[in-house]
Order: sequence, then structure tokens, then C-alpha cells
Amino acid sequence: MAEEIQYKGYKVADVAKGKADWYMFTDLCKGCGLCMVKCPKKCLKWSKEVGLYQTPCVEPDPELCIGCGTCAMVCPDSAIKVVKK
Amino acid sequence: MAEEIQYKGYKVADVAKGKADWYMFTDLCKGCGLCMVKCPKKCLKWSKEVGLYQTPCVEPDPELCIGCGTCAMVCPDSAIKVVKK
Amino acid sequence: MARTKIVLAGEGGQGVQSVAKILVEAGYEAGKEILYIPNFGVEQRGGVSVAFCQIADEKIGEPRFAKGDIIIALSDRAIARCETYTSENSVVVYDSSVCTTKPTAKCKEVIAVEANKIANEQLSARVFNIMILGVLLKATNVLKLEDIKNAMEIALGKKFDAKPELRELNYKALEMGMAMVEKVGV
Amino acid sequence: MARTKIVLAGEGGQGVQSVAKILVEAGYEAGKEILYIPNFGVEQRGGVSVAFCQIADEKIGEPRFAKGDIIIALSDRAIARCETYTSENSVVVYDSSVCTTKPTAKCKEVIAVEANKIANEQLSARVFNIMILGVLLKATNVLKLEDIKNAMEIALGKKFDAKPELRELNYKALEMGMAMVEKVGV
Amino acid sequence: MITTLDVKPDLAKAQNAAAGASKFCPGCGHGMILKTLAKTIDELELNERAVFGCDIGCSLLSWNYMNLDTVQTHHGRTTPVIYGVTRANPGTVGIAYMGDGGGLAIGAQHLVNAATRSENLLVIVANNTNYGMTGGQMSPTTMPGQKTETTPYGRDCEVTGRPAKAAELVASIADPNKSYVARASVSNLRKLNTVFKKALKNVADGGYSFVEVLSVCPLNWRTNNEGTWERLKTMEECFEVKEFLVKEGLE
Amino acid sequence: MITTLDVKPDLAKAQNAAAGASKFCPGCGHGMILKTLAKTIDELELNERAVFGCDIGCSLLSWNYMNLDTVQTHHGRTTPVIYGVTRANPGTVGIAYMGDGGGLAIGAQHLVNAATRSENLLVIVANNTNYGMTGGQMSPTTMPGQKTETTPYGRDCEVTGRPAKAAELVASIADPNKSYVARASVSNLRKLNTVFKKALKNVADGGYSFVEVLSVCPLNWRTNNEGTWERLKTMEECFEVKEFLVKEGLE
Amino acid sequence: MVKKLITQDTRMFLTGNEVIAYAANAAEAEFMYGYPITPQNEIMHTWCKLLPKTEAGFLQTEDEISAGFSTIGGILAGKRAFTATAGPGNVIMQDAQSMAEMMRIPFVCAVMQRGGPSTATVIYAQQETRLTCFGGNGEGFRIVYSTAGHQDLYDYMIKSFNTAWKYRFPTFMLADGYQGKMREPVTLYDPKSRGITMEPTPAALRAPGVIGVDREATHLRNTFNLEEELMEQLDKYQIDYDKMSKEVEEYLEYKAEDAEVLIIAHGIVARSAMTAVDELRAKGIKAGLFRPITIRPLPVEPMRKAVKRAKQVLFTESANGQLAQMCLEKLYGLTTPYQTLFKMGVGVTGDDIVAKVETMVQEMANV
Amino acid sequence: MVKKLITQDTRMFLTGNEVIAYAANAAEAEFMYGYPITPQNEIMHTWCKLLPKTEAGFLQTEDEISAGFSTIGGILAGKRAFTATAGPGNVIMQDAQSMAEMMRIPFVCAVMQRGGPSTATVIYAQQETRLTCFGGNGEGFRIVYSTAGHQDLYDYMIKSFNTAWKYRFPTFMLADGYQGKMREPVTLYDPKSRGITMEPTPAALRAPGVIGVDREATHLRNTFNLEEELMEQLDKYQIDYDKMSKEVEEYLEYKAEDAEVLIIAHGIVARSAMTAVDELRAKGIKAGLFRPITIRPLPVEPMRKAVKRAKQVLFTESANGQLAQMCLEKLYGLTTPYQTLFKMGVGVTGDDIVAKVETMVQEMANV
Ligand SMILES: Cc1ncc(C[n+]2csc(CCOP(=O)(O)OP(=O)(O)O)c2C)c(N)n1
Ligand SMILES: Cc1ncc(C[n+]2csc(CCOP(=O)(O)OP(=O)(O)O)c2C)c(N)n1
Ligand code: SF4
Ligand code: SF4
Ligand code: SF4
Ligand code: SF4
Ligand code: SF4
Ligand code: SF4
Ligand SMILES: [Mg+2]
Ligand SMILES: [Mg+2]
Repeated sequence: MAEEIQYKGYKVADVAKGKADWYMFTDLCKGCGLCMVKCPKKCLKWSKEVGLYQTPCVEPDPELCIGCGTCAMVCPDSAIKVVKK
Repeated sequence: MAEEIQYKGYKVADVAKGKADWYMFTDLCKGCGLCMVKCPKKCLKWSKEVGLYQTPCVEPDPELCIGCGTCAMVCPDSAIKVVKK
Repeated sequence: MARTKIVLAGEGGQGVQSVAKILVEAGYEAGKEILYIPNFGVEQRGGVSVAFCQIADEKIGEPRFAKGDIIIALSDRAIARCETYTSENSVVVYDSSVCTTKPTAKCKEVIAVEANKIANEQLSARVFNIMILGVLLKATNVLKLEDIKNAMEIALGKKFDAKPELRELNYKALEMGMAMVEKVGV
Repeated sequence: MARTKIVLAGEGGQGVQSVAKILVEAGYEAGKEILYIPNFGVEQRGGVSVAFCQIADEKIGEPRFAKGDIIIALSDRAIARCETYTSENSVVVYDSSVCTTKPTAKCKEVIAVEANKIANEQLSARVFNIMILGVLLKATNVLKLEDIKNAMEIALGKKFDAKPELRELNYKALEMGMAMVEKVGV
Repeated sequence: MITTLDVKPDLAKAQNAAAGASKFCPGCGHGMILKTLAKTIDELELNERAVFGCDIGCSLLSWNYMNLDTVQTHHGRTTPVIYGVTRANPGTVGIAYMGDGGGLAIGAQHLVNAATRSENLLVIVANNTNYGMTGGQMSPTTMPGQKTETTPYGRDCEVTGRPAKAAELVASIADPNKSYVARASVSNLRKLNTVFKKALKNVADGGYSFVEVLSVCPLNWRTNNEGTWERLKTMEECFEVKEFLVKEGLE
Repeated sequence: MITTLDVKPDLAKAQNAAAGASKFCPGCGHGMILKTLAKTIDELELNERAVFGCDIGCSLLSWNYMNLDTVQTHHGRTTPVIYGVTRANPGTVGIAYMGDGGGLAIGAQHLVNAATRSENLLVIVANNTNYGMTGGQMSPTTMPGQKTETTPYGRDCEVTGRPAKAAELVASIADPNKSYVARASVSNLRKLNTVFKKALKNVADGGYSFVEVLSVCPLNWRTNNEGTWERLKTMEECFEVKEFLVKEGLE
Repeated sequence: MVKKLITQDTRMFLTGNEVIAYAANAAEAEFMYGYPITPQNEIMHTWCKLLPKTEAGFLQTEDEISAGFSTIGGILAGKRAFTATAGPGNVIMQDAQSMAEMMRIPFVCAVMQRGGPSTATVIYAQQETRLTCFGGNGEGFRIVYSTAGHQDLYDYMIKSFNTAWKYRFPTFMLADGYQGKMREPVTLYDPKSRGITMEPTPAALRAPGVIGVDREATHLRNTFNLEEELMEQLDKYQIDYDKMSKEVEEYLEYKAEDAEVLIIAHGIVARSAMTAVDELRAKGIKAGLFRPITIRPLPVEPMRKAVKRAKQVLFTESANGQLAQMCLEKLYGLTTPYQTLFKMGVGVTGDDIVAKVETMVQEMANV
Repeated sequence: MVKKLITQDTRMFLTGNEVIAYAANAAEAEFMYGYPITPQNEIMHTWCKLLPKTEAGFLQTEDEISAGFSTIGGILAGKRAFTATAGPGNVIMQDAQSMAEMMRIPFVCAVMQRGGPSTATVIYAQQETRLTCFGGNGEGFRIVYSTAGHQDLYDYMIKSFNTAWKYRFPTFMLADGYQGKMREPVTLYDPKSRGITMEPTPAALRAPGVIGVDREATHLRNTFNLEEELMEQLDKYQIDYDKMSKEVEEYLEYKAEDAEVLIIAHGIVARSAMTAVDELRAKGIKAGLFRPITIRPLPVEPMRKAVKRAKQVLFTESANGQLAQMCLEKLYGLTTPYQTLFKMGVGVTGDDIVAKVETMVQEMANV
């Protein structure tokens, strides 16, 4: 049935001291910034890349990010994914 | 403004040992009988006279009636009046 | 194309619709074409209650007719209300023992009966309406006594079985009602 | 009966309606007849935002026109949406630094500008829409620079007063926008 | 023997004597409620400030019952009409009179929102546990097991829900600083008079009042006089008669 | 650098991936609520039994958000459509999803009567304290002093009433033997997940559930990311986040 | 499955409201949603009384808005569900009916007209004709049968379900308080015995099959983002509507073939007109009747033919020309003169019509 | 007394919704009751924003049913009160409007049409034309002005109050989402400066005088016990309506005098038609426009004259012929052929009309 959907975006590899990869799906991010506030490490910054509405996406400072996934859970549009390795 | 309205009916004089007169306005009585049940002396009976809908009105046994006015208060259609003398 | 148009009107408590129902049920069981409209307004009780009945041999067209053949009015307000249904060809019956006014609309004939008084005095106030049914039966003259008795059995049979004397009482009322019109001779 | 029909379309965040508002305000203040309809759908954001503007010398009849004289599309979806408003007489402008597709509807001329890129690189992303206003001003050629500046003052005056450097930035953007079309020569 | 009497019935000034006998059925509770209401209005001398609105349902039969400026509205819509009046003409003592169907079923959005906003009016719901005017169907307040035309085998609460409690509902949302909420019964008209007095005083002071009155409908209940009063007792077991919310200072 | 990724976003099976990005504004609470709901449906494996109804209001933008059989209804009318479904096809897990306007204003009669009857469905009210879709007017839940398009100088509770409390209202009337009533917030989606789980389980068992979710509307609130979360905290002070009614045996 | 009560032809003496309840059962209707209003109450009463025997479903809702929308819910769940209403109830039920119209939901509703506007009277009228055909904020993509007595009520109630489910336009049986409350004999039958098969009622929500495996999830909506999307949809409906019309249109002519005065009337008034036609013919006046049975869509071609043939036309209604407006739109271009006999909210009797036609003939003669 | 904001002629560049709020203030409207719905929201927004200056009143109700009924309450209290709505809101507000119709309440409402049926679109349409003229279970005892731009919105909003209070029929200003949301220049003025005096608005409830002393209590109702009582009342209304019609009817002809192709259109589509007429005339085609401004009552006589004169007629609407139906009823007997250009819920452009008229002329030439 539903064909495979291709997702575009970027990856911030090896966050949490290499224990996780952090992904951004740019066609889903609307640049609301809600994730930034909820990040316990306050390590999300605006990105150079733009999302669905030509507004900036976010990206974590890989040094500070602990891969907790709060940003992914909070994002209303499921634009973030954190994959534990 | 509003002209004087004439009321028809009957009077049961000298109830409550002569302390009150009991009146029935037959054009108002619909014969529901609610007053009978509420009368503390259970002294109301169906009358030979008919009311608004050709149904019997009520009248008290003047011997038993204490002129308490409960029937008048209860009557949804204000068909009874008890005048203390 | 025989068709009889009946208007029956009275006060809420007088059992007008019960009478009409027995009448039309009788007609239906007798194989007639019937059309019966109970009048209904916003008041559940109070106001004049009117029954429009048609009994015919062939399929009935108009459900609501302009003028009745037989008009029966059982109260002053009913008399007033029925004026509009009265034509020169109408026979108007009213109960002079209840009404203080008389029908004045132009019509073929006015008949006064004293059903209420007679019922009260000779039988029971409760069979006043059956007496009226008798009046109707005779005045319309399209149904047989048997038809009506059958219909009464359907409507009141259970009550009758419980208290068989009731059946007799009602039959009596019916006959007395019929006699009332017989006497005046429609 | 000079009348210029403009369609301006872009994504929710691109400030399409703000640009249109300044443009029509300028026209109104310059004594022109104006008719501006913002497009609105059920989505508060999201979906393509379209502004339909008419600037004329005489009273304007139809509120919604079939085909635009100037069409400005600021995203791929806007290009698609604007096809229906394009005729052989339309000039279509699009931002090739945002769009990955090109307008394909038959028209008089297609002009690619790189407002987004230039704004980002040379001024600030925030004045991208003012740059587009410059493009519009030049492309339509019915209003004067002064008119637009006045209208900008009405819309943004307070902000400008708080941060006077903003005024300069916006003027710069406006001029750069105008220059973009000048170069391609409408 | 019936003659012309030289006394007049005890009608309140707020009752329209000229309209003659009420249009309600014999023994109907609406008559008891309204005559008590009229008496209370007389007592508080609100006759000139009052506007009375009645609903569709048997309350409509009171369209000329009161000797007050009256408007008969649509089924369930008396509340918005009356708060429309009091919003436009403050100082008016607005009274919205309706049945349990008009109040709790088709008009529930008005009941709830007027209570939440604590609009300046008195809402009276005459609860007779059925739709009287339309011939006795189930209403939100129909009691468990009660037979009505749409619950001919008795109300099954598993299927149709439990009886709605208007006063409790309103008390849970009305502003306690502005409101008076009570349930009374036609079994005690003296008490009803007291309740109406508080309710009207509160409205005259700019507040919101709600009174549910347990009422009787002998026609659709198919009860005789005894049965009617009996049934009312059962109702009083199901619906608690009391004051639910009394604004401070309202004696 | 943007490339095609070899991973997929974390969408629930009950979410319709094919519809692409949601139609809500950036940062809208509806997205948070619905993705949590979808996840819960997956967890309870109710995907085949569920019927999702959305209202008019921004909830309508979810008409193809769920990978569930969905019907988008009229403003305030989702509750009757969904109980219409579950009455006709018992076993269906009906979900009526709406805003505070659809739930408490225009649809209040359905809210109240469905709760009173304790119809077999889950009613979710996303409370963002305004009418989002129509551009930010006052709603029954608008907070004291809050500026909206129809309270441009701030909500004056003296004039427009106090904020309506949906969960408290529903809890006061729903059948305790059939119902689950709670208020949650998008500030804690894990907790919301737990609440939805209980609510859905109860409905799957034939019960009635009501969940009010405190939500955010950055567009009409005119808040940035910080401001949005701040405002939500103020809301949580005004509207108590807790379970109001938990049917016995519902763990 | 519901249990059917009528398995063989049965002649009965019923009120119209009772007939409708029996007809719905004969049509194997499974669920009634409704809110009481006079003069339709006894449909509900009868339906409820019969529930132990029929094993069907019933829900009394909080108002007509809920009745309409919950009926939609039942239909989407794949049940042959229906409702009934009248007067002010019909007014607010337009909310749901307009949704049914947009979403092509086989909504079935019996309308028992009463006086209007507003609460007016609980008795009788033909004043909901326009409302039932065109109510709401739409274009009237609906089908409306106007009945003229108990046999019609039975026949067309059954037919309404099939029409609705076959063509997926909301379908109404338009009657009135007289028909609902009056009693006359009627023959009830099992539709099968007349060769009528009930259309299947597939579920739109929770249809068979696993989502994502056997089928996609169903996403029903009535809202569009663009004007053009809306028009595209409605233009398609119009095509379907026109196609359906040819199959669904019904009318009855009574002595219309050679009529010089053609009476156009619908519903119960058409019955009075038949009485009048007979009386007029007896008096030597060539009167005839054209009665549209589907008043939406109207049987335009036969009506135009009949009007063209006649010397004069009389529109008569218990309303202020609601049918006449719809007819005259479709009769444009013809020149047969017409007169009207409109009694707002009051029954038109045979005598009324006879008198009117006599003056028409008189006037014509005088010209 | 409310404070008036516009005391001298003021040219402004506003949205139509803003214009309406200003017009209501200029008419000294004292209270607005309403429920939000696109595309009328900004009437309310503007009204609320101006409250500190105008000292008028506002109530946001729980739905359109309450908005309609509370507006009635305000009017009965003797206030110049009004409301505004659209689409599905207009549908359920018919509940109150039908009561206003029965009780002759000077109900004033601005209708900003959007797509239908159902929720459809929030944008634009002319699909509430029939609903606004005839909605509810009644006979359309209403007055409806159809506007074609901002100056109209201002003029007719003011006029609506006076018409309503003078004749006591519910009065509607029918516009649409384009008019509500678009901006164009408009001249606001004090009605006095145009010689317009506002009709007084006497209270029906709590009128001056002591009950039983100076006056009887007022008893307002909309329900009757007998059909005949109802008809008697409505027959009187009809007489009043006909009398009022002659005074209230308005229309506009644009190059219609010698038009061979007469375009009949209302509201904003009439403006497109004017653009088209000019273009067609430039091409040598004698086109003209007949625009009814009161679409209820229709200006029947001038319309018949115009149609009679023309060789062909074109009805064009952003609906499926809702105005056309009302017109054709009144045009019966004429034989000028007509065609239609209906775009359901979509704007009709000048180009659309030009193209259509060109084919009409072509076809005619080919015959
Ligand atoms: C919109 C609408 N729906 C339904 C009705 C029919 N109706 C009239 S009164 C009534 C119920 C009355 O019940 P209630 O409000 O409890 O008053 P009661 O007659 O019992 O005093 C109904 C359903 C109506 N008039 N209008
Ligand atoms: C009958 C009707 N009235 C009004 C509207 C306009 N309307 C659409 S959404 C809405 C309010 C939405 O607010 P809410 O329910 O709180 O949802 P939100 O958008 O805030 O999520 C309104 C009034 C409508 N569509 N239909
Ligand atoms: S990732 Fe999600 S939460 Fe963060 S800015 Fe983008 S859309 Fe907003
Ligand atoms: S995974 Fe946790 S720490 Fe890393 S960016 Fe997201 S919220 Fe911050
Ligand atoms: S006096 Fe009143 S209470 Fe007693 S029977 Fe008559 S009407 Fe009923
Ligand atoms: S006055 Fe009292 S005792 Fe006498 S009849 Fe009435 S209730 Fe009975
Ligand atoms: S039906 Fe019931 S409530 Fe209505 S008037 Fe009769 S007794 Fe009273
Ligand atoms: S308007 Fe508010 S509620 Fe609606 S989608 Fe936007 S943010 Fe969400
Ligand atoms: Mg009741
Ligand atoms: Mg909201």
C-alpha cells in the first residue's frame, strides 16, 4: 500500500559522547523552537539549514547533548529523532 | 385599564367553627383533586357542581374544615379562597 | 360516492376523541373508507377538542373538509368553534344541558339533546360520551349498531370483562343516545 | 483605464501579506484606486499565502481577476499555485534561490531573482520581503519610491524610530530589490 | 349553587387575572410554581423591573399568565433571549422559565454558559421528569425505571444514562460570589416562596440565580391526585431539595 | 548539509506518514497531543477498533493526520457524530477530538449530555484558551486578563465570566461507575500518554472518558518559544492538572 | 439484523406516524436517532414500543442538532439509520443535513410539516417545502418525496432508504401533521413481495479490512482550503444529480390529459385537488391535476408539457407559494397564465379549490 | 447613548469588515451580540477595539443560536442591536431569525457569505442567498440588501437599521468573504450629513409606563393554538410586506437601456459584470447589467422591463442559480431566452463573463 517515503534532513552524529546519533528531518521542522527551551542541556541552536517554511531548523551542540531525546518527544512535528547506539 | 372581572362559584360559609368562609371559583377549578390530598383534615369531597371542564369541583365538610387555607395555597389554579373572619 | 363528514367538538374532559375513535374503528371494521383527524393544539388539555371524521364507500380525497354534514358540539366554546364548519346542508346537534348558548350559524337543522343531564340522572356521568356516540350513530346512519358494538368491544372489552355490568351500562347509554335523535327525527 | 493586476504568492513565513499591505497602502496614499484581497484558507499558517492586488486610476470593477499582469512566486508551491493566474500577457517573477522548480505556464516573460540568497548574504534574512517589495515596485512601475517609503513609515515607523539603523537596512533592501529587475529590464 | 361571588380569587398583582383560567392541565405543577413566583414578585415589588420569558414546553402556556412584560421564545432559547435583554438593559430583573427538556437537553449550552458567565438573570427549570408538551417522552431527568413514551418499558439507565441533576451541575460552575443555586419542590410552596425570594433579590442586585423546581405532570404520569403527590415524593428522594450555592451576604 | 536520510521519523503506526508535515502552525499544541494519542493507540493496539472524529477549529487540520478511519465534522458536533457511530457499532473505540470552543461553547449541550448519559466514547478537548482557527478570539477558557481579539484590553471576568473548567464540570455529572475524567498538559507528554492510556482502556471496555489537555497556540498568543512555555505554566496554575474521576478497577 | 414485523400483506387502520415506523422496519432500518417534536412524536413512540420485537436501536438525543449528527454517525458506521423531525427542529437539523449534503451521506429523514415560521403551530402546513429541498448553506443536492396519505407514507419511506443509499444524496420524505396524526386504512407489506430489494449499506468507518494492509484509512472531510477544490467537487455532484434525476423523478397526473385548468399541487393538498377535480368535472369544467411526487428534483419535462397543454394553471399550497417558486423557475418561457390559492399553514379543501377554479373559468370567459 | 466616531466625511482605506463596524457605530448601534466565524470576525474585532471610544456594548455568546436569540433580547429591550454571521453560523441562526420573522422583530444581521454546503470553505461564495432570503420554516418575510463593495457596506449597513425598525421585518445585509476581507477606499460619513435620521427604537419589553396603570403588560408570543389564527397573522404580514416592497425595492442598471445581452447578477459578481460590460461594449457587443440591490423583495417590475427589452439574458452567480431561481419565478410569462454562468463558491471574473457572452452572441448569430 503506502509507498516508501523518502525523508530529507541532516544528522549530528555521535552526540552523548558517541552513544547516540541525532537526526533532523528538515521537511518536518517548522522552526518553532519549542525543543530548544525544553532541552535539559540548553544545547540546541538555530541551524543554517531551513525547514518546511524556509525558517531555520535546530541542531545540538554535540559536545553538550546527552542524547536524552526530550527534544524529539517534545517536537510537535516529530522532526527530531535520537538513535541510541 | 383591565375591566372588573366577575367570578362565579359557591361559598361554604362558617367553616372552622364559624371563623372563616370557604369559597370555590368554579370557572377556575379543573377538578384535579390535588387539594383533597393535601387537606390536613381530609375533609374535601367532590361537589355536585362542575368546574371549567365539566368535571366535579370540591367542597369541604364545614364541620371538619379548620380553615387552614392549605387547599387554597396548593391549588394550581387559585380556585379556592379561605377568608378568615 | 357516498361520503359523510362529521365534526365532533367538546371540552378536554368530555371524551370527544374516544368517541370518534370508536366510531371510525367501527367504520373501518365494517369495510368503509375512513379518514379521521384529531384536532390538536399546543395545549395538552384545555382548549376545544375537535374530531374530523369521514366515512365513505370509496377512497377519500381531501383529508380536511370545509363543511361538515353532521356537527356535534358539546360546550359553548365548541358551538362557537364549529360555526366555521357549518353550511346550509349541515345538521347541528348540541347538548342543551351543558351549553348556555345555541348554535346560530345557518344550517339545515339544529337538534338539541340533553345527553349530559340524562346520563347524570339516569345512568352515570361516565357514559355521557357513549350516549353521544349513540346520537352520532343514529344521526349519520351509515354504520350499524353491531359495528359500533364490535368497536366498543375492541376499545373497552377488557374493562367490560372485568366488570360485566359496565357493558350493559354502555349499551344502554348507546341506545338512549340513539333514541334522542330518533325522537327528533333526523 | 490603467489598471495593474498583481499576484504575490509565497509560504506562510515569507511575509507576502505584509509586502502587499505596504504596496497597497502606498497606492492608496498616492491617490490611486486600490483593491486588495488577501487569500485565506482554513490553515492559519501553512498552505500558500496569496495576495491579489489591483492598482488603478479609475474605480475598480471586478474584485477578483482571472489573470495577473505581474506574478511574483516565492516558493515551489507558489509557482504551482500561480499557474492559473498566468496568461500570455503576464510577467512572472520567481526567486530562484528558494525555488527548485521554474514557472512553466505560458507568459510574456519569466524573471528569476535571487532575493533570498542576496538578502541572506548581503543584508539580513529579515529584509527578504522588503527586497521583494522593491522588485514589485520596479516591475509594476505605477508607484513612486517616495510613496512606498511613506507607506513603510506607516507600517514600520515605530520599529524604525526605536532602531534607526533598521530604516537604512530596509531602504537598502528596497533599492537592491529594484535593481534586480532593472538589471533584467522589465 | 353557583352564583356570582362578591369575592375575588387570591391572585397576585403579577398574575394576569384577565387571562382567566390557566392553560395548564388539571393539577399541573406549572400553575403552582408560577403563582408562587408571582406572589414573590409582588412581595419584592419587582413588577416594574421584571421581564418574564417562557420556553417552548408547557411553560409556553404561560405566555399571558403573568401580569408582567413577557416574551415566549423557542424551545431551549429563553435563557439567551433574557440575558440579551438584561445585557442591553441593566437593572431589568430577567426571569427565564423553562422545563427540564428546554433547560437540560436542547438548551444545555445556554444553561452551562450562562451559569459559567453568571449572567444577570434568574433561570427556573420546572422539572417534571418528562417532556410534557409533546406527550410525555423521556427527558434528561426521567427517573430510573420510569415509563415514558420513549422508554415504554421503563428508563434503563445502563442504556440512556442516569437522571441529570441540574442544580448540582449549575452549582459546580456558577461564580460563588455572584450566584444563588437551589432546588425546591411544589410539595412545599412556602419554602418555594422563600427560595424565589432569595433568587430574585440576588438578581435584582446584579447576580445570577438558578432554581430547579420539582414539579408534577399528572397528564403524562397518568396519575390521579394521590398518585401525583406520591410520585413527587419519589422524586424528592432522587433529587435532593436544598440550597446548593448561596452568595455570601444573601440572607 | 541536507541529504536524504536513511532513517525515518518516529511516527506512530496510527499517524498518517503519507500526509507529510502536519497542517498546524509551528509549535502548535495540537501536534503534541495527537502524536501522543497516536502512540497510545499503537500501544493498546486499538488501531482497527478506533474511529477518530475531529471538529472545526484547528483540530480540523487533523482530518488526515491519523492513520485511522477519520471523520471531520462541524463546529461542536464531533461528539454526537462519534456517539452516533458507537451506538450503531458497539465495540468501536470512538474518539471525539475538539478545541475548547467546540467543546465548551457551541458544543456544550453535547458535552453535558454525553457525559450525563456517559456515552461510550473518549472526548478530548484541546484547551488553548482561545479560538485558534478563527484568529484568536476569547473562548470560555480564556484566562483572566488575557488579551484576545474580542477582549483586546484583556478578559474582564466581571463582564465575561470566569474561565470555564471542562474537566471539573464533566466530572460532576459523569457516571462514576463508567467514567474516567482527567486534565493533562502538553508540558508533560509522558503523563499525557498515561492519561490517554487509561482513557482509551476505559472506552475499549464500554466506558466514557473525558480528557482536557492544556495546549499551546503560539500563533494567536503571539508568543515565541520561551513565551509559549511560560504561558502554559500560568495556565497550569489556573486549570488544575489531575485526574478527577477514575472508575474503580481502572488501573 | 433486525427482525421484520410484516411478512405478508396486512391491512391496518393506523395513524400515519405509526405507518412510518412500520415502514422503516419493513425497510430493515436498524437505528433511529431523534428528538421529540409534534407532529412526529408517534414515529418515535411506535419505534420504541416495537423495539423488543424488532431488536433495532434507538437513541433519544439532546436536540435535533445531535439527532442529525448522530444519525450521520450511525450511517457512516454502515447502519440503515434514520431520523424524523418537523418545524423548528427541521430548521436546526439543517446543520447536519448540510454536512450530509457535502459528504454525500445517505441521510434519511421523515419531515412532518407544521405551521411556520418559528414555533407557530404544531398542527399542519406545507411551509417546510423550500427548507427541506434547499435548506442550509448549499445548493439543494437532496431528494425529496412529497406524500399524500398513508399508502404513500409506507411506500416512500421504504423507497427513501433505497434512493438515499443508491445515489448517496440525503433523502427526505416530506409529509405533514395531518398525515402523521390522521388515521386511514393502509396495506403494509414486505418489500420483497413487491420485488423490492434493499440496497446494501456499506460502512464508511470501520469497513472490512485491516488499515495499511487491505485498505487505506478512510479520511472523510467537508472542508476545503481552496475555492476551486470546492467547486470541482460540487460540479461533480451536479453531474451525478442530473443523472440521478432522470431515474428518480416521479409524478402523478389526474385527468390532466385534456385539462383546461391544470392544478399543480403536492402532498396532501393534491388529494384535495383530486376531490375538487371530480366536482369540477361534474360541473362541466375540465380540470386536472399535476402532482409532482419528487419535488426535488422536479419532473420538469412532464410538468412543462402539462402546463403547455392547459389554458390556465392554478398553484395551490398550504404555504405562500414555496412549490410554485420552484416550479415557475422551471416553467420559464411558457406563457400559460396562472393563478394561486395559498393558505399559509392551513389546509386547502376541495371546496376552496372548486370555488377558486370556478372564478378562474368565469374570469377567462369574461375576457 | 453611544459615542459616534465619524462626525465628518472621512476617506479611509479599510477592510470591509472594518467598514461594517464603523457603519454600525455611525448608525448609533448600541449593542453587538455575536459568535466568531470566518469571514466576519473582524467586524467583531473592530467593534471590540472601539468599545472604549464608542461606549457601546458587546457580548460574545456560546454559539450562533445564542447570538441570534440574545440579539432579539437586546432589540426587545429597545436597543439598536445587531449581529453578524456566515456559512454554518447562518444556518443555525435561522432558529432565531424565524422567530424574528414571526414576531416582526427588527433583527439586523450582516451575512458574510462563504463556501457551502457545510463548512466547505471560509473564503467566499454567494451560496447563502436563498438561505438569507428564505431560511427557516417560513415564507421569507425578510428584507435583504446585497452589497457590491465597501461604499455599499457602509451605506446599506446604516440603511438596514432604519429599514428594519421602520417596517419591522428582519433585515439582512448580504455580503461575502471577499468584501469582508478585501481593502479598498471608502468614504465614511455621519448619516445626518446625508439627511438620514435614525428611526427610533422603542422598547417592547419594559416600555415606559406602569403596568396596569399607564399600559397593559406586554405579552409577546410566536405560537398559536389554531391554524386559522396563524394564517390570519401571516396574511396581515403579507399585506404589510407588499406595501413595504414598493418603498424599499432598489436596483441598479448599468448600460441596460439598449442592452441586447442583459446580465443579471447581484453583489460582488455584479461588479465583475460591470467590468465585463465595458469590455464587451469595447468589442461592439451591446451588453448591460441589471443588478437587484434588494434581492428580497426583488424589484420585479423594472427587472421584467429590462428582460423584455433584451434579446438574451445571462444569469451569473458564485452559486448554482440561487438568485436565478428567485428571478425566474418573477419573470414567468416572458420568453427572452437565458443562459447561465454559475461557479459554485468561486469568484466570477470579468473575463469569465466576457467569454460567456461572446459565445452567446456567437450562438445567436448562428441560429
Ligand atoms: C427545536 C424544537 N425541537 C423540539 C420541539 C418540540 N418540543 C416542544 S416542547 C418539548 C419538550 C418540552 O419538555 P420540557 O422542556 O421538559 O417542558 P414541559 O412541557 O415538560 O414542561 C419539545 C421537545 C420544539 N418546539 N422545537
Ligand atoms: C457553526 C459555526 N460557527 C462558527 C464557526 C467558526 N469557527 C471555526 S473554528 C472556531 C473556533 C475554534 O476554537 P476551538 O474550538 O477552541 O479550536 P481551536 O482552533 O482553538 O483549536 C469557530 C468559532 C464554524 N465553523 N461553524
Ligand atoms: S525540531 Fe520541532 S520543536 Fe524544534 S524547532 Fe523544529 S519543529 Fe519546532
Ligand atoms: S537529545 Fe536531549 S540534550 Fe540532546 S538536544 Fe535533544 S533535548 Fe537536548
Ligand atoms: S380546587 Fe384547585 S386543587 Fe382542588 S380540584 Fe379544583 S383545581 Fe384542583
Ligand atoms: S381550609 Fe384547610 S381544612 Fe379546610 S378544606 Fe382547606 S385544607 Fe382542608
Ligand atoms: S402536560 Fe404535564 S406539564 Fe404540561 S400542562 Fe399538562 S400536566 Fe402540566
Ligand atoms: S492557530 Fe493556534 S491552535 Fe491553530 S494551528 Fe495555529 S497554533 Fe495551533
Ligand atoms: Mg418537562
Ligand atoms: Mg481553542
